[in-house]
Amino acid sequence: MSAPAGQDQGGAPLLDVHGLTVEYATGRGNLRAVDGASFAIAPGRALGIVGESGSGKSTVAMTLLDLLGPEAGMSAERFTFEGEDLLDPVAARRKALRGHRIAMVFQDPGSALNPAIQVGRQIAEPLIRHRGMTQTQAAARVQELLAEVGIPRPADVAAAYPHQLSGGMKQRALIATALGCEPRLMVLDEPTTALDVTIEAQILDLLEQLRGKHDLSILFVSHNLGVIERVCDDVCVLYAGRVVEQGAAAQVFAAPAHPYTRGLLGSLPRPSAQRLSRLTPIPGRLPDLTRAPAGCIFAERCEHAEAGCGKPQEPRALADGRTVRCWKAEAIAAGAPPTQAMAEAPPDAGPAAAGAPGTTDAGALIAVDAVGKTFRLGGMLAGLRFDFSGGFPLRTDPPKVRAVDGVSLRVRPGEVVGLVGESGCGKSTLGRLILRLIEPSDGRIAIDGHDVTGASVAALRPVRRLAQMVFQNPDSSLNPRQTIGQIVRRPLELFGIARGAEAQAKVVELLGMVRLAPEYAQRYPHQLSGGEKQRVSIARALATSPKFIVLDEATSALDVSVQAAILNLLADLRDRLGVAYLLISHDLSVIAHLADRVAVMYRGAVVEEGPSAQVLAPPYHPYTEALLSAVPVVGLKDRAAQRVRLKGALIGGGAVRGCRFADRCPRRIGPICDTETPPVVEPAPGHRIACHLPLEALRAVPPVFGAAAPHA
Amino acid sequence: MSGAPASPPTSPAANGTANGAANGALRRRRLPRQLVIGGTIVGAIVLLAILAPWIAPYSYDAFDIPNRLKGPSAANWLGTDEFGRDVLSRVMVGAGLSLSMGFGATAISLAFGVPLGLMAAYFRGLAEEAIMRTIDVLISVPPIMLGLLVLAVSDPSLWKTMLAVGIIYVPIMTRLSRSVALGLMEEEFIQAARARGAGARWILFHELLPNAWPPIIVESSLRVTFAILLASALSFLGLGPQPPSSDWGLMIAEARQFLDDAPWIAMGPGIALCVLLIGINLVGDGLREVLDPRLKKRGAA
Amino acid sequence: MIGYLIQRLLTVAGILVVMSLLVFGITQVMPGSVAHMILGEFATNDQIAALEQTLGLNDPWHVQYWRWASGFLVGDFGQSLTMQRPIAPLILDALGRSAALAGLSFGFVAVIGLWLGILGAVKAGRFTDHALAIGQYFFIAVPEFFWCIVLIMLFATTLGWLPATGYAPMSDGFWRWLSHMVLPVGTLVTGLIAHVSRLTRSAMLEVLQSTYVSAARAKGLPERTVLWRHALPNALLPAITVLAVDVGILFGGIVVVEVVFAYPGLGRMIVYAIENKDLPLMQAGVLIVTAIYTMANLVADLLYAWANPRIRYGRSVA
Amino acid sequence: MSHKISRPGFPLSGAIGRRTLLGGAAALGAAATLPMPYLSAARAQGAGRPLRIAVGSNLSTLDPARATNGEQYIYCQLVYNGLTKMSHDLKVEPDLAERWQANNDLTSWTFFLRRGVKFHNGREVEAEDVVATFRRILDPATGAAPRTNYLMIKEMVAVDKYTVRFDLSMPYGGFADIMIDRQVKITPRDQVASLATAPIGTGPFKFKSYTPGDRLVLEKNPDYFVPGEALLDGVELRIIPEMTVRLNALQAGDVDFVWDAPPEAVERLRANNRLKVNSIATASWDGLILNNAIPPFNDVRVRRALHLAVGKADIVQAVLFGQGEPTHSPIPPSHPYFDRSIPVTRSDPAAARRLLQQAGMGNGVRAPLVVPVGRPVRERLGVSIAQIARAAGFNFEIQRVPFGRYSAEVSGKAPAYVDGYFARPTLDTATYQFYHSTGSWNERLWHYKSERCDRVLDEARRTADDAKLKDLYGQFQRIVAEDVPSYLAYSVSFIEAHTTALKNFRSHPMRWIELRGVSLG
Repeated sequence: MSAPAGQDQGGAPLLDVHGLTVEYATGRGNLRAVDGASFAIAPGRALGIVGESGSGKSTVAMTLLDLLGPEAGMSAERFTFEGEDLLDPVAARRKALRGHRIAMVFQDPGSALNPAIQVGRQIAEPLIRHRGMTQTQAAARVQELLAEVGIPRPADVAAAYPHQLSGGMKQRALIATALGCEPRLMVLDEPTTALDVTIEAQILDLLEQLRGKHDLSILFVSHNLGVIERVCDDVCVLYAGRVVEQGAAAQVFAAPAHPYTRGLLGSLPRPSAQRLSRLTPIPGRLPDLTRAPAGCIFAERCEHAEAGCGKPQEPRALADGRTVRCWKAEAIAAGAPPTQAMAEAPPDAGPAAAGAPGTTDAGALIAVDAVGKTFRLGGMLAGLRFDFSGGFPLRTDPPKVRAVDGVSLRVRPGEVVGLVGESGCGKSTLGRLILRLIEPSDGRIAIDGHDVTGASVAALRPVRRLAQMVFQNPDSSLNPRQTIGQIVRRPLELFGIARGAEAQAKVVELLGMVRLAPEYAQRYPHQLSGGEKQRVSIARALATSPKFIVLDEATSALDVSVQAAILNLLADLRDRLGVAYLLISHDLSVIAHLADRVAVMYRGAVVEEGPSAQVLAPPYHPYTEALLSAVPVVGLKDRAAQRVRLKGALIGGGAVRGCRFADRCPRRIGPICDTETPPVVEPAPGHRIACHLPLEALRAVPPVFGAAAPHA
Repeated sequence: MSGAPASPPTSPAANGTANGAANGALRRRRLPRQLVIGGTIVGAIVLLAILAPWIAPYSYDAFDIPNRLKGPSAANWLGTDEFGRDVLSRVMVGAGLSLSMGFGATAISLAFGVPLGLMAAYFRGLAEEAIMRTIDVLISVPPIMLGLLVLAVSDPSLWKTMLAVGIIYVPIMTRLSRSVALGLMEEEFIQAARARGAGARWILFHELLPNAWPPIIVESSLRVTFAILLASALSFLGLGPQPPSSDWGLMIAEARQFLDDAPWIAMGPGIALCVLLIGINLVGDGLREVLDPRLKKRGAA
Repeated sequence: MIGYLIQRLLTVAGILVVMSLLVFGITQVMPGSVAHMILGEFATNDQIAALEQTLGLNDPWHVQYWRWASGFLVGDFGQSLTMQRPIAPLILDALGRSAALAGLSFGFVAVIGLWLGILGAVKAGRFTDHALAIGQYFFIAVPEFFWCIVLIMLFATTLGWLPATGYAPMSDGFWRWLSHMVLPVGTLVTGLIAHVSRLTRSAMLEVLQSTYVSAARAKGLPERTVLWRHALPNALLPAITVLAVDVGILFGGIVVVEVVFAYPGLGRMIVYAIENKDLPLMQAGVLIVTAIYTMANLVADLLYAWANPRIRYGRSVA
Repeated sequence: MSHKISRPGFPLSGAIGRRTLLGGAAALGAAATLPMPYLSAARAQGAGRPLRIAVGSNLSTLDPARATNGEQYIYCQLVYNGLTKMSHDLKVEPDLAERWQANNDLTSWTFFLRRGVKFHNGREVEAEDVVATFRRILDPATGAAPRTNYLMIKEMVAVDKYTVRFDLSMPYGGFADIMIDRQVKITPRDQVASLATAPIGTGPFKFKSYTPGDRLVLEKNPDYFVPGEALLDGVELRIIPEMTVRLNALQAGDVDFVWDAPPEAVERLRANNRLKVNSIATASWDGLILNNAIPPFNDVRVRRALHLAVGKADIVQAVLFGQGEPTHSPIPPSHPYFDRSIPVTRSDPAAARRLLQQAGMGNGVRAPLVVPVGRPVRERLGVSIAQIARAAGFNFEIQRVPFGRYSAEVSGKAPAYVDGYFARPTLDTATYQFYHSTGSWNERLWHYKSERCDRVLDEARRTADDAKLKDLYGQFQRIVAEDVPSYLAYSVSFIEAHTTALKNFRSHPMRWIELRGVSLG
């Protein structure tokens, strides 16, 4: 067994774990969540633990601080921190380190802060406990810490309750808490997953800066390969509780030696990639961890599997210092880098490719004109209602939120329009407005030439056939009380498309379209995996042979390997059926991968719109530029440091004067941004940017992804 | 709740994999212990109540003056009351009354409360305001007061007590089914149904209702307990079934006359009532464990 | 917070107005004539008609309602038909005694119930927890009216330690007063303690599984601090709601307990009024109980709001 | 058994003694209350402690004129005085009136008041107070229950400060007797308005406070006009609705006295050597009141069938545990005029069925049967009748109605309901108003109309001869037994239990509590 990565950086490792195993007793036997994991972190180094859901990566993090419940059984061959053996007696020693020499930052800042205690007090607690500070000393130190993590008004924030802070602020406060006692090791469990991409970038910058300043060692747990690459020196790839590959991040990402690592990288959509490229998803699903296979745990999903994989795979050191659990590692590492293979271009690449996209109604399948939606908060008696969202609670005039503010958009037949923006920008509302799930407050929407804005329920029915929707959450988008067959069949019956045996046959056909076997018709949603559920959602949407489907974050809840398969499926369906999509996502990579045209939304309005290639290259709207800069992309690590960063966070709410992006804009010109509605400039036909900056200035911005796409 | 491993905090997609599916199947096979014990108790009492006319050793209202106020014996296992009536037979027949009041009242509250709650959640707006404000008023009267008031207007009987108790719990059912339905309305499969243009009736009864049942059933089992308690308290106060009925609340009320000489008259129905309520509570907890999605999630690996 | 208070008070006022209409309406449809009640068995129809005239019983209902409701507002609850005396002092006396019973009971329920609930959650899965659970199942299931009979038999008749019933005013001496309170309070609290502790336990368990409790542990705080400073305040929020619900159950118990223990409180007075068709007394009693119950809910809401920083403090800051 | 009553200043003799309802009952009562050997007092009974009496219901009013229940009668007896009073052996004795006389045709009665008697507020009792009291009682607006007994009063005159004269519209021999009645207590004419809240009387005890639902507190009237009769320091009527609780409280020593104990408790209470139990025959009766004006009981055959169906001996056993005796009319078995020739039936469902068939009700009779809530013995009577009568085809559906709602909803309206009446002061007051077609109670109860009966009762009112009177009331009983206006089940034995510390106490057959001369030892 080779020395784990990190030791070659010299000196004794800060943390050295060998053969870590965590088991849960279940009704069906022991579930081995972590199986013989070994890793080490040298002082000042950052180790990333990456894996998909169910890989056991968070369990590893929790084990370090002994935060697993009593029902978890933990054992290890070696477990030392700063040379101190933590195994005997296990719990007491590790508990003593908590918050003091090892600190932890949790995934969801919203739930990791106690809602009943002021933020400052929560940060002060470990200071008082471990540093023996008085209340006053601690309070002063809290302010320093808050300032250090980049919080502008530390005193106010210290006195605030968690709900009064934005997600990014909360995560900064949690980092400040972790930093308080000057720990040697900081464990971060998906610290940016719950945050928007621009905030994520801020937090990652902050971590980078703090790490250098405090000589911190970091254990960083994430599912996001891009984030891991940005933050970590070393990486540890976890699959089904086992470390399948570990080594220096640069090596692992450049030339993955384990088929799983390779599969992960191949599944990643990249903002820089071309439309029509194909992802390489990993087939199959995670094995049952209560009865793990005798041989290689990845064998049944592995494209390189062959006879020799029936043996148990032990970690094996490669010549470059990596450790891999695969006997074919060298051969795999030597293979071509896992970029996307270009799909054979279908005969007709879709109408979107032809002709310049325009705003003319001619041929537009979906025509959205100056549509707006104002939500009233509270009910009919809102004046007598308490409004939990804050502010002065007694409202005689119900508070309003302008979620969508005069958006115009065209989707042409067979075209994929990507709608991107951060949470709260109104993109989902817009999707629902188009399908009339929400009544628009103003503006006009036409589907296939039918004005649906004021249409009655009856008049809407034929249009409903044309336009369907696929939702984000596979767990909630299927009625758990109906079989898959019933779910897919229902629209057929509702629109009188097919009945009886005919419908039965049609269901099988639809399931086939989304690559599900006919026997799935008998199953219930809870028997399906997330990816399968999402396929069923798509099949249901396809049942009425729609011309247009709204995909509302349809892949966001899926693991990257599953997402890749769904994205491929969507691309195929578009090509085969000529369906148009409105692809709503916060993930620029997904949008870039699939969309013909992209609309970037900010605070209820589209700030930039145009063909994908043009939106992803200068001239950018400053917000688009910031978004692109923020996205962590594997293989573009160096880009990060020099890129624009947004201040603060998106604030939703009332009417806007001037440019809606003015308060966060890194390229703000002056007062004009606050007072005047920005003009729309059109650097190329069909590419529109709403900004006060002169077009020349916008053109002068260097491309975020460099001159050429990284893998192209 | 405990026992099963706490899932490592991961994305929601983690569930619903092979483990999740297998767990679901497993769960259906092994019922919680409370459910088994409680079900046995309630089942036995229901069976006794149904069979009482045939298996009760005596008629519930037959006098036997010479043998009055006799303690438990081979002839009268639970003794006899002031008229020489057999307490065991009365308790057995009375079980039917308590059960029918508890379940009847709950059924009434379900029959009114659930549709109201679902409608409030589905239609929102004015309908919701009208329903919920009415409910606010009803719920601000302490249950027993509402019962006393309803029964003050008319002469008491089994049916009226059942109705009164049922009405008392309508607001709770309405609130519960509304909040459940509101949660479900956010669920994407409802949105999907609306997106394909499904009608209100379909959505209410095919999409909403089947999914709203679990929490409603759990709450109902709790309501049955409270309904039996309240109904028997009302009949204890004389506002329930009338003599010579052997309703347990009434029996206990009548037995108070003879507590010193013949405590068994009160003990029979009193202990029966406690056992029944414990049984229903156990069933309720068992159902909660099986049906409550929150507990389920916690239990699923 | 002040806005919230105003809004809640307005709601309460609205509820009371509707309730007063309801109570008034119910008494309007109740069979039997008020004048007949006053005049007694030997009244002639002429006398009844004459009295109805003087009492204004022939006025339109809204006139009668306004007369009654406006009197209520200035503390004039009218005259009891059967007792021939003003209702206000009667009810206030009874209310005071009921309040003593309710207050004492509620105090015990809140303190012991919460404490046992926390204990159960902390010792989850262990012997203490199981013992508590069994106790909870049992005591929730014993109806008050049966429980008080058992207690009387045990403590008054058999052991003779406590007076079987009745009420001794404080002026008879504190210990005498207390000795009369023990059994009624004991009857009232057992079921509610079981109820509260059970719900507190589950609330506490839920909080103990939250991320912020893990986070507090990760900070290296001792378990005691985690429990009392981090978990408890959050578990108390749902407990407040539970306690508010239990006030309603407590009212039901009080009626039964007052009747059985011959405790001269408001509950028994209302039962008396209903049994004897003493409409003004009944109206006043029911309305006052409703008002108190609504106020209790209001207090619970305010307490909830006060204990919940989300409501106490608005948003913003950063 | 018969005895004469000496009446100071009253010139008449003869039958008047028999007019008092209970007749020989006095002897029975005396037998039952022979002083039992005093056992050592279990508890030290400190002087200055009030006598605590446990009663079952609230006093719904403190106005004596409007009293309707036993608890109020107790209160009336303790706080007030009438013109005359009735001793334990049923002699009519002077009370506020020290003597009285009637003219020869019994139409004008003059009462001479005792001088110097003071109300509790210190004012002297005057003839005008008596006149005002009776004016109130006669005023229908007052709602005095026995008002109809005094309707023969034509005129009242306060002759002087201490003399009052009643002129009657008809001869009435028992006028001084009915002055003992519970509601006709002399109240101060200037304090009428506050009678319900701050009552003032002349009795041995003064009103101190009343907490509805809890207790009525009376304190000793040190200025009581008969020295040495107000011995107790005070009296508290503790209102404890639960019978069990009352008995427990007595056994635990929390109260000293339980008024109207249930028959089933007699044995157990007697076993307690700290307690004394009195059981005394009374003229109080319970029965099932049948409405003769509406179906199904407007048919005499149906009423007779019911009597055949439910044997009264069975009822006495089932309901009273033997503590009572079957009866046919308000004239109790303890009275010398009671007609023992009328047979007491045993349950005979077959005969009852035959009679029902004749009445065309072969399929059975269906009727609601109202029983009073809070009167357990009467409730038991209803349940027993319903159960026993079922064999004969009577399907009674029992409805419990609070006793307080009887007068408004039940009395005289329901087809069948259980009720009972306390002993009236005289035979006439116990029968005339109940069975005469013009009788006030008749229309409140059973709506019975019989010319034969009217004639007999009218005749009896005018008769002063003992033998003739006995014959007339015998006729009356036979008529009633034949027409069976209602099912009068039994005369109740009245049971009281009290601590042995109570000295010189005797149960009163009129069921009120006489505490004059009684002390706590």
